[in-house]
Amino acid sequence: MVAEVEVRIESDPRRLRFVRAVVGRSCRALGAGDEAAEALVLAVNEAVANVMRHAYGGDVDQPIRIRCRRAGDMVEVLICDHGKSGDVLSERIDPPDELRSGGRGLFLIRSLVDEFEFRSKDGSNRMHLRKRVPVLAGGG
Amino acid sequence: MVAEVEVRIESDPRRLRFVRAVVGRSCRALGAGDEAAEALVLAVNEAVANVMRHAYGGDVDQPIRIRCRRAGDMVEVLICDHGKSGDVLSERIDPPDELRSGGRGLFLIRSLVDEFEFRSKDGSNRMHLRKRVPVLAGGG
Amino acid sequence: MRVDTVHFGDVAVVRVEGDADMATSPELREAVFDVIGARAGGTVVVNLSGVPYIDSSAVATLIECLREASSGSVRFRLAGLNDGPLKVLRLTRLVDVFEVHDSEESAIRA
Amino acid sequence: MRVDTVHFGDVAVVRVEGDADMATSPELREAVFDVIGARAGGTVVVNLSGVPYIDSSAVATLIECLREASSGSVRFRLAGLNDGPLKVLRLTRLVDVFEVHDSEESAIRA
Ligand SMILES: Nc1ncnc2c1ncn2[C@@H]1O[C@H](COP(=O)(O)OP(=O)(O)O)[C@@H](O)[C@H]1O
Ligand SMILES: Nc1ncnc2c1ncn2[C@@H]1O[C@H](COP(=O)(O)OP(=O)(O)O)[C@@H](O)[C@H]1O
Repeated sequence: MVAEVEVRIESDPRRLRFVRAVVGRSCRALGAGDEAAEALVLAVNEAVANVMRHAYGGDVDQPIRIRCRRAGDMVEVLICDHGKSGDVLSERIDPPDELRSGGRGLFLIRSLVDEFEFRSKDGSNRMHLRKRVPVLAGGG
Repeated sequence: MVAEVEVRIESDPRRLRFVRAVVGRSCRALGAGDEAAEALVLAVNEAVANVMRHAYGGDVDQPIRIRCRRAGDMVEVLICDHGKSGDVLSERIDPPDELRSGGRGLFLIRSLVDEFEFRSKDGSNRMHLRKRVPVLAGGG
Repeated sequence: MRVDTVHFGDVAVVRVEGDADMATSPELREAVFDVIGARAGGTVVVNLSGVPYIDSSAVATLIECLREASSGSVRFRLAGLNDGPLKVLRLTRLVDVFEVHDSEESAIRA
Repeated sequence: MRVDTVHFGDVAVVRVEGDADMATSPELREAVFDVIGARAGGTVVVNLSGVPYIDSSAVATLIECLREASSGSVRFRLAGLNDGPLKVLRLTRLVDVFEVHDSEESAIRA
């Protein structure tokens, strides 16, 4: 089965709302229940916000691609940019210090998804987020 | 502003439901009201069904791309395939004969959208459907 | 799509649930044709209150059902059309071709 | 996002409507900081009942507001949290850091 959705935006934070709406509906249409879809929406929002803030350093006109598809018993979302790569995988994953204001994005992402991958290669950064969902009955 | 959604499916009619769900949500997120979004969903469903039936002659494993984006005061949906091209533009647009069972897809499409274009080039067919929507306030 | 058939005297009601599109219309067609085949002289009601969406394939299917019914002297009625499907029948100028009832009950009693 | 401030005696209520995310949090921050600045010794309630969604930027903003309030001796309360935002505060283990009230009324009276 091929059925996937790719959302393309510029790195403007005002696009986050658009991303949440379309990614949420796409994950549901790919078989995620309400809870899994909401978790993915939260996680994707954080991942895309991180790209805007860190990979693109606040530039609002750089391209970001978000692709949603089914991968076995998971719904998978790929977030792709060509900005500055960070050492995302080795960032702290402890619950953030109570009154620190930042530093909660990666923690949230890891709490919300079942699988989390990050790769940088040839100037492009790719984060994969995967969440287990019920097995599809029939045509899905 | 760049914000667009591309849905990719195989030419399996069981994917129509997926297309409707994601295209509907995308058109709304691009600024279409309920009525315009519903009209676009109906029109896109007919256009994609026609690709499955006519361009791909019922093959269920051929690629179809559906791209939704904003184009000025319109929401635009592009449907793209590489199947057999038909003379879609010159097909009859009169209301179909009452008890004929087929022949209503193109008529519906034309009744539902404000602009309708079809082009075949280098083995790829592209249908553009556009519907006027309210002007965006702010970041949309 | 889910299709269930229930019988009330000489009226058969086909209750449909889910979108009726190019993928699911064949199932609808088969169920209704089966009922029509077994019901010469009677009435077949298709209850579409559980159908939020129909496309032109479903419209074509309903037309085929109507023709099949006439040729078998079976009365054919639609009941419980939601706004979306009603709009599609209006756009294709077919509302008046069908006998359309608000509810299953009124379609059975008519 | 829409932000309105209303005053009840020495309590200022900031009513927020719309998603609070990286794009809109600065607006929330500015509104709340303004109110805190003008209200030494009093109470500031942020009514989030019109906010269906918050992300980590909004969480960071609320923490900054809490710190700003403490340093200005202003009591800082959250009211009317919806399920989604409550879940985000739980996940980030911050629910207990804030004084959270079910409704604006109980936050004002407290
Ligand atoms: N997509 C990214 N690209 C580059 N660096 C990143 C990315 N995401 C996170 N980081 C790095 O990881 C750190 C922690 O991120 P996060 O937990 O989201 O908190 P915050 O964004 O508030 O700093 C960031 O400060 C940044 O250095
Ligand atoms: N995407 C397409 N590719 C090729 N031919 C098409 C396409 N869409 C429509 N056609 C042609 O136009 C005719 C009318 O289409 P339509 O009004 O949708 O009715 P139907 O599909 O029921 O025949 C089709 O029978 C076909 O010959």
